[in-house]
Formats: sequence, structure tokens, C-alpha cells
Amino acid sequence: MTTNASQCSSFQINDYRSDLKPIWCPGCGDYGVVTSLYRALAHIGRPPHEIAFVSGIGCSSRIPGYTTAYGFNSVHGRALPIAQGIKLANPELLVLVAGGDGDGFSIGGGHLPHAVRRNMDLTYVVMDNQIYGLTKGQLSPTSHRGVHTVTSPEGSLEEPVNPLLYVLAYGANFVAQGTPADMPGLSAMIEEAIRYPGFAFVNVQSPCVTFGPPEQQLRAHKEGMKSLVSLGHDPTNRVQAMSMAQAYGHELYTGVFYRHPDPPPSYEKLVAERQDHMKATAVPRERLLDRFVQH
Amino acid sequence: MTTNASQCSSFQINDYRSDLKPIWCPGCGDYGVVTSLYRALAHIGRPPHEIAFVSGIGCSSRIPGYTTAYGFNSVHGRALPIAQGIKLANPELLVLVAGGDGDGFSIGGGHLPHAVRRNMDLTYVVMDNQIYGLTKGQLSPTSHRGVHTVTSPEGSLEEPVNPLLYVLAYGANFVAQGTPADMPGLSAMIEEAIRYPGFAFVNVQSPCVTFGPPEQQLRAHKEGMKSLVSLGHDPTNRVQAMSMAQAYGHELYTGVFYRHPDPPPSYEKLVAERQDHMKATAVPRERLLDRFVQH
Amino acid sequence: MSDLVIGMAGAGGDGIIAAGESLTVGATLDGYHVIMTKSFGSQIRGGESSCRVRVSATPIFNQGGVLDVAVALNWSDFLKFGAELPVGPRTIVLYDSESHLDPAVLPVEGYSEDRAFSVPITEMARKSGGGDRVKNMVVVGLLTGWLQLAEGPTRKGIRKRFGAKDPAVLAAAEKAFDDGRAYAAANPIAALPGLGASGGAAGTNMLTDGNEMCASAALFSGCTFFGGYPITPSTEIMQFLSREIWKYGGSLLQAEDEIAGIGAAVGASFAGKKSMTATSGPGLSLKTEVLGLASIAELPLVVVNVQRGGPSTGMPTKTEQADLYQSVFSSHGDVLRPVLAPTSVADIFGVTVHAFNIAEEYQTPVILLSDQEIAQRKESVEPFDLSQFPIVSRREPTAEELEHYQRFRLTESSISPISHPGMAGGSYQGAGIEHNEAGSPTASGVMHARMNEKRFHKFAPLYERRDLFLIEGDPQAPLALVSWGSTAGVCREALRLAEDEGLPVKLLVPYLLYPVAEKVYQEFFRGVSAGLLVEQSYQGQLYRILRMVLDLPSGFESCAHSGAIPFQPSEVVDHLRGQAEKLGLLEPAAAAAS
Amino acid sequence: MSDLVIGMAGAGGDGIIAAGESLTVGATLDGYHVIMTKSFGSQIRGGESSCRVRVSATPIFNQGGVLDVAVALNWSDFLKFGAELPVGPRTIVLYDSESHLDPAVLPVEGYSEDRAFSVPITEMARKSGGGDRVKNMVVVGLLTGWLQLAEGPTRKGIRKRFGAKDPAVLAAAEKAFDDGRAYAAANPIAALPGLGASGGAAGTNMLTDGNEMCASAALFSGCTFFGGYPITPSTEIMQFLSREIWKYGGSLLQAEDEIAGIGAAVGASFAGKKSMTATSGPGLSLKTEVLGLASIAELPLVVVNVQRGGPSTGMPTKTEQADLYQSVFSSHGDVLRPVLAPTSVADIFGVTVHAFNIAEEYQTPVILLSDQEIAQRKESVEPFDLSQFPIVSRREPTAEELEHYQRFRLTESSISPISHPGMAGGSYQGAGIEHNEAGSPTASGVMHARMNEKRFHKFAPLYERRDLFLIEGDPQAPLALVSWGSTAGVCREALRLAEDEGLPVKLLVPYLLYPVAEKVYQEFFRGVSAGLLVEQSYQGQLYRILRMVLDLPSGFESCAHSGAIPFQPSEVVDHLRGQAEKLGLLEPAAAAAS
Ligand SMILES: Cc1ncc(C[n+]2csc(CCOP(=O)(O)OP(=O)(O)O)c2C)c(N)n1
Ligand SMILES: Cc1ncc(C[n+]2csc(CCOP(=O)(O)OP(=O)(O)O)c2C)c(N)n1
Ligand code: SF4
Ligand code: SF4
Ligand SMILES: [Mg+2]
Ligand SMILES: [Mg+2]
Repeated sequence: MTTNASQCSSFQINDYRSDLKPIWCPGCGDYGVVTSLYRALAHIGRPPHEIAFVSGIGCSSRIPGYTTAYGFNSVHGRALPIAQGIKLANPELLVLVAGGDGDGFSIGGGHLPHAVRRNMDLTYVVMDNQIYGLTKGQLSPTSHRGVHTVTSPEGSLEEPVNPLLYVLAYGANFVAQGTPADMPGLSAMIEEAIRYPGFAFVNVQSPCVTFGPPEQQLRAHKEGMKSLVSLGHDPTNRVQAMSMAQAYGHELYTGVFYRHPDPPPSYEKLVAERQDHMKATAVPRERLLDRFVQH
Repeated sequence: MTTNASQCSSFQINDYRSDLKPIWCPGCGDYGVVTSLYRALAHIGRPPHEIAFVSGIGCSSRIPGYTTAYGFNSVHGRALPIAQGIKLANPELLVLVAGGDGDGFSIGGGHLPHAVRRNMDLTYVVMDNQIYGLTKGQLSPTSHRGVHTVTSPEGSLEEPVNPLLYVLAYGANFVAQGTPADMPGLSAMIEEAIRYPGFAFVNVQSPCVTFGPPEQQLRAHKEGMKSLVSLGHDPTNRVQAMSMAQAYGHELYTGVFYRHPDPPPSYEKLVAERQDHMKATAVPRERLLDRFVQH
Repeated sequence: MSDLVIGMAGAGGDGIIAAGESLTVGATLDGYHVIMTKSFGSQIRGGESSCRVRVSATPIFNQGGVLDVAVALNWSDFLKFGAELPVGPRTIVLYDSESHLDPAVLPVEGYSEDRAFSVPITEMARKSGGGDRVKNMVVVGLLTGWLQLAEGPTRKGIRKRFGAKDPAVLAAAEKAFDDGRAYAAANPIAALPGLGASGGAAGTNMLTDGNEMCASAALFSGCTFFGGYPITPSTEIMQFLSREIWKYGGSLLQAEDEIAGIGAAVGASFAGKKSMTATSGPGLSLKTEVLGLASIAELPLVVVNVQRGGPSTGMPTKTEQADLYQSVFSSHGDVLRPVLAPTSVADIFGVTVHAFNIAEEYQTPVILLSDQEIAQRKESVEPFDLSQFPIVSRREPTAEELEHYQRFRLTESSISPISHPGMAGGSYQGAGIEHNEAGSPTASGVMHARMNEKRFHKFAPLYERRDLFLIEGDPQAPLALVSWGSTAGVCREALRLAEDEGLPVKLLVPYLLYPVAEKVYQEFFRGVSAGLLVEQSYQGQLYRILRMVLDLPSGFESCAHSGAIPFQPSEVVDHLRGQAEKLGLLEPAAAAAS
Repeated sequence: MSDLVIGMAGAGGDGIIAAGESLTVGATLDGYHVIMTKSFGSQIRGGESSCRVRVSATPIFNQGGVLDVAVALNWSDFLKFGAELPVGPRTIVLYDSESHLDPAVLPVEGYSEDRAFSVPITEMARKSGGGDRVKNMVVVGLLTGWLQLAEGPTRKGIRKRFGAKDPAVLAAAEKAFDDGRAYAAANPIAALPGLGASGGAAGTNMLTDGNEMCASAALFSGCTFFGGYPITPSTEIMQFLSREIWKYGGSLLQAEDEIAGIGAAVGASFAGKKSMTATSGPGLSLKTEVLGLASIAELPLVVVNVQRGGPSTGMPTKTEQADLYQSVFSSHGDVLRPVLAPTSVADIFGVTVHAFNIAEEYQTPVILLSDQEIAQRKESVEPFDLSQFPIVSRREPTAEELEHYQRFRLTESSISPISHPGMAGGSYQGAGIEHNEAGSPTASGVMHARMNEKRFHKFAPLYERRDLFLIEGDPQAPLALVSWGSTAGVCREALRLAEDEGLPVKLLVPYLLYPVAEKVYQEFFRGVSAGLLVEQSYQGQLYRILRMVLDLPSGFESCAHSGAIPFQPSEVVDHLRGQAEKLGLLEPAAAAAS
């Protein structure tokens, strides 16, 4: 049933686009993300039914429904645990995970380090708009200090989360950042993340046109973004990556922050080895209780 | 009611020790931690009733009960949120938080980045024994890859959490590591952490003699520990601190990894300013609803 | 006609909500009773939107049913709201002439052709100079005109709304409003006789929603800590407090999730402060474990749960009353946690104050079970005297009691004086672990039984609180209605309708849902042979809970359905009439009424 | 005497648990029915410990009550176990002569001096050459001697235990055992006549605990995924599976918390695999939100909840039956989630298989409500035929159904064929949001009502499952016992005792606790005028739940108390006798029995 990824795919963008009309506001950055994803998937060419696409809750988390993959728009913050269960249950599947900054770094933030350190072959795309979109404009964990929102009318008193730095510290082997202001870059990056064996993280600066901060809109991105390649960044150096990541929130660096040049085996590979190695010792089902007999 | 911290305290160790007999196994590292804490508190000299001491669940989380402070042995993983509520409700209190590696980095791991970035004046001491003690020996988030425990009888397949690196990435302004193998060092470190204004984190390598790994016992600590001072580490450099922290799990470095030389104002200070600044605009209680009248 | 329901719908950008709000503000200013609800399509922004405005000269308790006046700026958007904007044969249907539809062939079911009117709304808007943006003000002009609402207050409402903006915008809005009024004057509709005088004092009523009223009551009660996480439809409570609480020396934490939100609130309570969290179903589910901690640690805490459609993420913007089981029974082990429910924007104030008082008095978490309808509808509220609400604070130990202080001392009332950090002599260990009187961990079954008993027994006085119930109607009536939450408002009106037609009915509305105050119900049910418990949940949750401890009258039935679509008073009366017929109650009752 | 309860206690290091286990293994090998429970002091390690071993020639269903034989290695530790090691006037009390106490002045209440014996346990241990470490083996020797248990099986048990260690240790242990037996032979106790032949086949019975049996049943059912987080007293399920599941192509995730554990399990089920999580109260509370997700997304899942004392952290090592409310009612919105409960180590196997089958058949989470007593006691179990348990798997769509596949198609049974990723043509959107038949989000109240109906109606066949109930006793009896979980074992013995004394009683044990299969109860209660629902919770939770939907016989009462201290069969019989007396049932019944 499984088709291997191949450079020359027989699938088109439209094979991944569903009929459902997005609920997103006109101009929302998430349109760019889903379009980039269609492109990446069409290049990769796995049939849609072999893809499981999990999300949490939020505007961004509606994304699976706009694809023809098996989607699971689950509950707020729990996309990563669910995706890990799917991957372990069926390692053949291509498993995608997506959601918002609130979903991933606030309520779901406790799952992230563990998903990273287990290193299953998942791709996690966060649409980071520095705001809670779906609930209409509350402070997000990536909102700047001092920002005024409906829940911080007097200004936020907290330093924001730095998702890039966190994920690097957690030991992720593929970490990148993109923006729909650079669609070719974004879709290439998502494609690379999906092809990367092991846990891959893509933070997308995806503007919320309705509630998001002004410096966080497409126009500002187009003006301010700097590609890491152009800065001469070496993506095989985790310490350098962490130092570049410190600029999160001040500079918009795009591209791959870190890519482990020699990807370690994924968790599900190790599990498969273990299963292979142990299956010979399985007691037949009907004799499962024999071990308890005293004799 | 509040006594300010002073160099010359009128309190003794025994003022902080309660009558309750610890449930800990003979030889457990946590005895050393509580003793160091008594010493630190006696130096600092805040009356016990002005201290609130919050923990989660685990062997280590029993620690508040062995002190004369107001203790709250809450539920597994939730010590930090509770402590933040206490601190905001009464910033005059000295608020201590403690627990195990499972409590703090597994079930409670989602609260840690947010506690750090809010930067309230709390001291968080983790008794990191790389095992689940209270529940009798399961894999912990800090257990080494490959380790055999009752829940990983075939060996763990995951990279461990690196608490020091994580907390540094979260932006903590005081990060240290100690061991009961060096009691004077440990109590000095805890004392400094408590005195430090803002969120302070102390990771204690506290051996579990009953279920813990052999390389994680007092004797091994005594042989292997290296003080950061002796290594010439500069604790004002966060990037260097992160690089030293990478050795977690391989080397036992003790001392202060990072200390922000110029502590930024704590969250509760900013709140107090806001309260002061806004209190003049308060409508009297009995006229609270006037704002809704249409005229 | 002294009671009208107007429903309107339009596309994103049509400003239909602004029209409804202007009308609502105007009618409130003029002393009418008003309830306004809004509804949106699934688009986050820019999708279709609608509102319902009910205006009445007499008190009203729910959003009403079939529309008296329907306004369709375009039909495709109007129809998307289906059962939320029900049209009947008596509905006056007004629609924009832009649709070029003949009144005979409108795409909506069940209307009467002779009550349908094509109105050149867009045309007037364009003529007024404000363009399509002021279509909504034309609508406001038309409606105030036909309903013969005083012009002044609505104009004031419009000025309030647009005054802060560009003066040209305001001028265009006022022009459109005037043109709408002029059109109405020139084209009277016989079937729309005008509302009649409000009878109420002008310029004194409040206008707000349940969430803001609840948050205000929290401040009034002395709440100085809020910990929470945003979730529809509760977020406005946090948003209100994030503007206000600092002024009262309090603080607010937008936490990383619901668990941390309630965790911080429990911490603040441990530290001696009145404390609160607010959420909706999914958040309440997450708070379950810490709720249990607050119960065993005996810490006061108010948890507001604004119900929405469930299960799971369900229907975030629709109302339902299906979180009662969760509120009463969630968290493992034996726990008694009081649950209170308001029924309107007016009474949520007092019920919130009660919630704080009960939390403090009994050292317990209390769930305040609001619902989306109450929380988010705008309602005119007559001013009331706040001094009627006494404020209760937790019982702290006296100096004498501090001498050999035991936090969980077994007292006669089972309530133990509670200390807090900072209080010399009061140190103790709070814990989720079972404990002895001093607070030290125990594994003794005997102590566990004693502490369970304490934690239940302390609530004994709550069972006697008749003030936490509203009883209306003839005390001797053999038919009974029981209802709670926003549906209680429906039943209050159903009661009046039923009385009008001579049905012998009475009504009980519990603000205290749990524990079940058996005596209050027993007295109420004395002589009752049939009736209904009306609530918006598939399972009829309160009905089942009452059965747990009460033997209900044999003809007393559950009348329940899933949320989102509100009950109608007439529907309830139909049921009651059916019951009355079966019981042979109808003739004598009708006779008595004549 | 063919049924004996032995209780022993000692300090940490005394090896009292090893003694109990050796005795338990020996008696099981010899064909007796055995139940062993353990209890520890609060020290993590090295504190006092105790065990109870009940050995019987006839089937037993609970750990028994007052001790027949008490062994105190030292009194201070023995006394710490209080009500867990109850001594009565008929108890043979054996204690170490080291205490130098006269049998007349033992520090325990209610014993008989003439049944108390000072035994030189330490002295014999030292003499045997093994030192204090083998005191426990002396005890085993003494007990097998006095009880006249066959020597061979117990020796085999000792060899199993110590065989892998240093041969010197084994030799010392055997020597101590022999010395103990010799002492017993030389000092017979008249009041201790020996157990009599087991009657059972030797060397065929199983010996295990409820957690391992449950985990085995999961493997048998085809479970290939487990996601969970350690918590007492459930962790052994995860530990067992972490050794075994890989062999069957499955996998296991020790997650970072309970939410992630159930999240992963839901993911695995979405991916088409049979999946499970296990926890205890605090963990169940945390899983609440995702449980609701599994219900609305209609995903099969088995959630084991091993109850311990609550609320909150409560008493982790003690049993209680107070998580029933939580299991049935937690998670917001209207949800029906089947809840099953085993009553013993023997039947947890079948009940677990049923749980998987129901989860798969109805595409639903199922809660398997075990308790600490069942989960952690060692029980001898007669071998049974596994082929009696059919295995059910979820209904997948046929090729034809995949043509216009709708995941949540409204079918007659309300069960919709379920696809999973990898299946061509079956793609759909799973969600916690209310959805239409295709799985797309909806905010329509009409669709919501229809889907709620579907999610309840699909369980209709479950109400007819008489095989999920155990009924014992005279079907015509006017007195009824209902009980569940480990307490049901107490009632099965109470039934026999009651019958023996001529009380007209019958017993109903539901394995299916929820939904309440009304007809089964109605039939059972036909002709019943009084009786008891016996359960270990302060509130009497099942009793209240039954009242929600059933009119119980007027004399049928709740007999409930907090956990940790088990009910005794005699206690239950006393209550029943009281009821029978009140009803005037006693004479004729006694007559009938004679
Ligand atoms: C348990 C729970 N808590 C809260 C919510 C309410 N909620 C829905 S989406 C959301 C946050 C949305 O922000 P983000 O994740 O950044 O996504 P965005 O909408 O910005 O794309 C919140 C708080 C919920 N649905 N469930
Ligand atoms: C919600 C919840 N989940 C699980 C548990 C069981 N539990 C108690 S302590 C503990 C872990 C203990 O490990 P750690 O935090 O490292 O503390 P230690 O005992 O090693 O000091 C666990 C899993 C619990 N009490 N509550
Ligand atoms: S609210 Fe913001 S994030 Fe949500 S759809 Fe609109 S623009 Fe996008
Ligand atoms: S089990 Fe380990 S951590 Fe717990 S008290 Fe014993 S030695 Fe300490
Ligand atoms: Mg966002
Ligand atoms: Mg630990």
C-alpha cells in the first residue's frame, strides 16, 4: 500500500487540496502555509490516504481539513502526543503535525521537549502569529513583552517564548523558519522537513491580519526577512544555530537553522528492531496465561 | 510582619526542622538537600511562617513537610503554577518550590518555561535522581538512553532531558547545580539562589539509593564532580553556560552555570508598580456597576 | 404590541451587529427591556452575521422565539442561520430591494406574502452619501420608525457608537438613519403598530452581558486573584478583570494552560486571597485534578464554567446545559463540590457573590455554571441595591486557636479555622494526600473515613438555604416546572403564559444545583402530580441528579434536548397542557381562571 | 478447619512479605485456594510491612476478615497495621519470644490469652545459621507445620525464590524452614487443627495479581498499543506490557504525563490499532478532556482505572470504589461511556476482553474500573478455557462503502464503518468539533442533536447484555444484594453465609456498571422487598446511579463506607438479617431452610 517518496511524483497540488472552504480571514498567512504544503506534498508524491495530519485547536489547526489527507483536528495542545501514537501504530504513514503558537508553545508546550527527544519521523509545522487568533486576540506565548492585547490591556509583563531556541535546546535535528512572504522558500523548507528522517520542526511566521501585531504582517516580512544562507550561517553547527536563534522576535531569519548532517535512527526504527528481535519469543495467544501456572 | 533578609540571622537550623520523620530510605540524597536547606534558611533568617514551600508528588516532594514553613505538597507536576499564585497573592512571602525530576521535567515540564520567563522571585530546587523513586523505579525523563528500568526492561530508546540547558534556553537568570556529596557547596548555592531576586533554579543530583543508577550515587559524585569555578567557567556568559550545560549526564559540574549580573525586575515588582499606578482609578465597590448604566 | 423580536442577517461588512447594538442601546436608554443575541457564520472574520433583538415594555427573561420582524440584507446569508432566525406566518419580513425578488417568491419557509416588504435599503444608503457601509443605519432608521421608538435615544446610541470616529462617518450614519425613519413614516405598515411606551424610566437601566456582570461581582466580592486561560465563551471575564483587577490591589495571570490557571488560583487561595478562575467545558475537564486538590486541601475557590455545546470542542459559540454532570461529579474519590447557576445577566451578579461567599464559608471550590446565552447576550438590567449582598470571608483562627493550631481540626460544624502563610503560629502542610487533623499524611482507613465525613458534613447548612431558590406561581398548583440556567428564563415566561390560559402551574428555579437541597424540593413537590424539568441537554442531567436523592412525583418528567436551539415558552406550555389534560386538570383550572 | 486467614507483620528487613509469598506459592502448588494481600508503612523502603494470606480448600472471593492466625515478629510494627490485621478472641496469636512478653499482657486488643503463644523465632533463626535474615523462613516452617500443609510444595516455593541466589542463602533458608516445622511438630497447638486436604489438583493453578492478568488479557484481545504514565496501583500493567507487547508487534510509550499517554493511545486507535491506557484516579482526572475527544471522534479505546483512596492524591496504596462517578460522568457535554468492573483476579481477564470488544464494537472509550485490592493481591486462579472469549474488531468499511464514504454516516444501528489512515478512499477528518456525517465541522443545532442521538443510540444492544452480570442465589428471594468490584467478592461469601443461616437472599454483580441495563435490574428486583447495595465509597456511588434510572424496591438500601477497610461478609449478613427481621421474613425463611 505504501509508495516510497520519489523525486518524480505522479501527484498534483490538487490531489492534496480538499473541497472545504477555509474559515480563515482573507489575507491570513495560513493560506500561504497550506499552499506551500500542497506543493511540498505534490513533490514528494505520497498518496493522500497514506498521510495522517494531526492538529490541535486554533485558526491554524484547521489546516488538516483543507487537505485530502486523513486529518485529526484534535483538542487544544495535544497534537504531538496523538501524532506519536499514530506513528508508533503505523510507522509506514507520513505523519504531519501542525498548529498555532498557543497550541504548540503554551498549552502544548509540555509535550514538545519529549516529542523532540524521542525523535520519531514527524514533521511539525507551527503557524506562529504571536497571537491567539481563533479566540480573538489574546496574548500568546510568543507575543512581545509590553504588547497590548485584550488580555494584556496594560501591556504584557513577560518575556516571550523563543521556539527556535527551545527546540534546538531540546535536541531537534532539523529546525527551520519560514514565512509566506517567501512562498518558494517556505514550500521547499516544508518539503525538506518532511523528507528529513526524524523529528523536523518548521516555525512559520504566519501573519494574523485580523488580530496580529503590525510588525508581524507580510509587508514587514518582505522588507525585513534575511535568509540564513545569505548570512553565511552554518546549519550543521548547533551552538551557532542557538546563537542565531537568539534573534527570534527581533530579526526574521529564514531557512534552516540546524540540520543534523548524519540523522540518528528514528524511534520507530528502534522499535521495529526490537519487535523483530523479540517476536520469536512470543507465547501464542491461547497460551498467554501459562506463565502464571505454579508447578 | 515581614523581616528582611539579613546577614546576621537570629534563627537556627532547628527553627526550620519539623518533627515529622522523613519517609525517605536510609541514605537517600534528599536528606542532604533538606539539611542544606535548613542551613541556608537559618543564614537568611526569615521566620518560618513567612515562608511558603510548595512541591508536587514524589519522594523528593515530601520535603516541605520536614520544614516548619507553610508547606503545600500539592499534586504531581503542579508546584510551579501554585507557587506563582502564592507569590502574586502575597509578594512579601519567601516562596520555595521543590520536587523530583519526574515532577518537574516530565508531567510538570510544560509549566517550567513559563515560570522562568515570567521571572517571579521564586527558588526552584529539583532533586534529580534520574528515576521515579516514589513509584518504585520507572524511567524518568533524565534517565540515560539505554537504561533498564521496570518500564524500560529492554532499555530506554530516548535521549534524556537536559534540565540545565533547557532552563538556560528559557532565559533563567540564576542556574546552578549541586550534590549532597558537597554539602557546604550545596547549602551555599541554595542560599544564593534564595537571595537572588527573580526566578532561580538549582538542580541537585540527589541520589536514589534504592532505585537509582549506580553512577548516580554519592561515592561516584565525590569522585567525579568538578566545580565550575575550578574549570574557570564565567557565570555571566549565557552562551558559555549553555555550552557547559551540554555536558549534563556525562560530567557532574557543580556550582553556578549562569547568574545574570544585573537582575531585571521581577514580575511581582512590575505588578506592584501597575497596582500603585492604577489604584487611583478604582471605582468604589458599591458603584462598580455604574459603568453599565446607559445615559 | 408591547413585546417584539427583531432578527436581522447580512454579509460580513454589512454591520448588522452594529445595527442591532444601536437599536439595543436606544431601546435601553428609552427604558425598554431589551435582550440581544448575536450569531456568526464559521468564518473567523468577514463571514455572515446575524442578531436578534427583543424589545419589550414588560420584563422579559429570554431571547424570544419566532421573529416578529425579520430583516434580510441578503437572503443567502439570512438562510444560513436557519432555526436561529425562525420566520412564521405572522412575521413581518423586510428585505433589501437589491434582491429584485417578488414578495411572493421569497426563499424562506412559512412566511405570509402580505407581510413581506421589499425595501430599497441599499439604494437609500447610497443616496445618503455613506455608501453600502451605512445600510445598517438605514435599517435602524426604518425599524425605529416603524416601531415608533423615540428618535432621541437611538440617535444618542448612534452618536455614542460613531462619535469617536471621523465626523464624516457619523454624519453619513445619521443621514442614513434619518432617511430610514422618513421612509418608514412615508410607508406605514399596518401590521406593525409600534411598540407602545416603554413604561420604564429612561436613562437609568444598565446594559451589559453575563460575563462582565460576573466579573464585576467577583470584584465586588473582594476577589483579588484570577488565574485562567482564554476559551470561548468565557474569555470576556478574564478580559474584564485584566482591565480592572489591578486597581483593587489584585492581580491576574494568563496562564500557559487551564491546569496552571487553576493551580495559580489555588495557590493564591492558599496564600489567603479570594481567588477565581473561569473557563468553558474543555478547560473544566482539564482542571479536574486540581479541583480535587482544592476539595481535600479545603481551599476556597470560585470556578466559573461558561457552558457551550459539547462534548469535546463541540460547538464553542452555542449554548448548552450539558456540563452539569461534569461540574458535580468530576474528580476522582468522594467529593462534594457546590454548583450554582445564574439564569440571566441580572441575577448572575448575586449568584456570583453567593458563590464567593459559599467558597469562603465552607472552604471549598464552588462551580458557577453559567452558559453561553447568559454570558454573551446583552441584556438591559434595572439598577439594584448592592448592599443587599453581604460579603463573607473565611474563618481565620483566633490568637487562642493558634496556640495549638491544627488546620483540619474536627469541630462540631466540621469547619476548621484556616490560616495562611504569613500568619505566625498557623504553619501547616496543605496536601492532596489524605491527612490527619494536623495536616500530616496518613494511610489510616479510620482517619480517612473521619475526614471524608468532615468534608461532607461541613455543608449541612447549605441544604437549608431557601434563598438560593426562586419560586413563582400558585403554591398549591398540581403542575410543576423546574428549570435552571438560561432555560429558566424560558420557563418564567412559560409560567406566565400557562397562568394566562388557566393552567395550575408553579415554578422552581434552583440557583443552588448541588448539593440537592432535598427539603426545598420536597416542600415544592408537595401536592404536585405532574410537571417538567426543562433543560438543554440530551440526557436531562438535572432531572437525573434529582432522582438520585428524591422520589419525584410520578408524572414529573424530563423535558430536555440538545443545546444550540433554545426552548420556547409556548413549547413548554404545550407540554404542560398535555399533562394537565391527561390528569383531567384542564376543566376546573380553566373554570377557575374564567 | 478448611479456611484460614493468616496475618503477619514485621520490621523492614524481616522479610515478612517473602514469608507470605512462600506460603502462598506452596499452598497454590498444593491445590488450595489462596489470596494474599500486602501492606506497608509509609517509609519508601525499610519500614514495617505486613501481609495477609488466606488459604482455603473451597473457593474464596475476598481476603477474609478477623485473623485466624496472627504472627507478630515484633509488636510495635504489628500494631501499626491496626484494622488491617484484626485480632479477635478466636485468633491464634504467635509472637517472637524476643519480646519477652507474657501471653497475658500482649499489647493488642481483644485476643484470648489461652490462644497466644510465645515462639522462639529469632532464636531458631540464629541457631539455623542464617541469622535474623531467615526469621521469615522459620515462620513459614512453623505455619506449614501447624497447618499441616504438605512440605513439598512450600519447599519448592522456597527453592524457586532463593534458588537463583547464593547456595548458602538457600541452604540457610531451608534449614530455618525445617527447624520451624520441627518446632511445630514438637509443640502442637490444639486450637489449630490443620487445614485439611486442598481437594484441588496440585500443580495446575495459576497464581498472579489483577494487574498482570489484565495486561495479559489486553494482549489476548489483540491490543498492540499502550500509552501511559506510572501511577500506583496501576503501574504493573504498564510494566508487564513493557516486557511483552513488542513480541506481538506492538509498542508502548511511557509518556510525559497522563494526557500524553491517553493522547498517544487515541492516536494509535485513529491509526486502526487496538489501544489502551491505564492509570489511577489522579491520572483519570487528567485524561478527562481526551476521553471526551475519543467519545465524539468515536474511537475505540480501553482505559483501565485502578482505584485507590481519594480524593486527590488521597491514599495511593489503599483500595476504594469512589471513582465511579468520575468514570461515568466526567468530561463535559453529553457523553455515554461504558464502564466495566472486574471483581477478582480470576474474572478481570474476561472483563478486560469484554472491554476491548465493546470498545471496538461501539467505537468508544471504555473504562475498566479495577481497584487496588484486585490489582495487587495475589490470587490462585483455576485454569480456564481462553477460547470461550471471542475477539471483536471494529467494523471497517467494505469496498462498496468506501465509494461514497462518510465516516459518521447515520446508519440504522448508529454504528458507522470506520476507516483508518492507509486505507484508500477512507480519508476523513477526525475532530473534537461537532461534525456532520462526512466529519466536517458544523454549528448546526439540528445536526448536533442528530449526532448526540447517534452517539447514544449506538449503545442500545449493550443494555441487553445479560452475560455482563453475575446472578447467584434463589431467584425468588425477597432479599437482594448488589455489589461490584472487589466488594462483590465479599458479597459472594456473604450470600453463602446468609443462605447457610436460612436468609432468603440473592445476589447481582454487574460487570457492566454503566450504562445501567435497566431490564436486568428490573427482572432481578421483581419480588424483592429489601436488600443492600454494598460498595466501598462514602457516597455509595453505584446506589445513587441506579436511582437515576430505576425505581428501587423501597427497602433496598445503600450500604457503603469509605475505602481502605474492606467490608466483611459477616457485616453484610448482619445487615441483611436486620432487614429480614423488620420484614418478618425470618421465621418462614428459616423454616424453609430447615
Ligand atoms: C482546552 C482548551 N482551552 C482553550 C481553548 C480555546 N482556544 C481555542 S484556540 C486557542 C488559541 C489559539 O491560538 P493559537 O494556538 O496561536 O492558534 P491561532 O488561532 O492563532 O492560529 C484557544 C485558547 C480550547 N479550545 N480548548
Ligand atoms: C497525576 C499523577 N500521576 C502520577 C502519579 C504517580 N507518581 C507519584 S510520584 C511520581 C514520580 C516520582 O518521580 P520524581 O518526580 O522524580 O520524584 P522522586 O520520587 O524520584 O523523588 C509518579 C509518577 C501521581 N501521584 N499523580
Ligand atoms: S483571526 Fe488571524 S489567524 Fe485567524 S484566520 Fe483570521 S487572520 Fe488568520
Ligand atoms: S526511593 Fe529513592 S528517592 Fe525515594 S526515598 Fe528511597 S532513596 Fe530516596
Ligand atoms: Mg496564534
Ligand atoms: Mg526522581
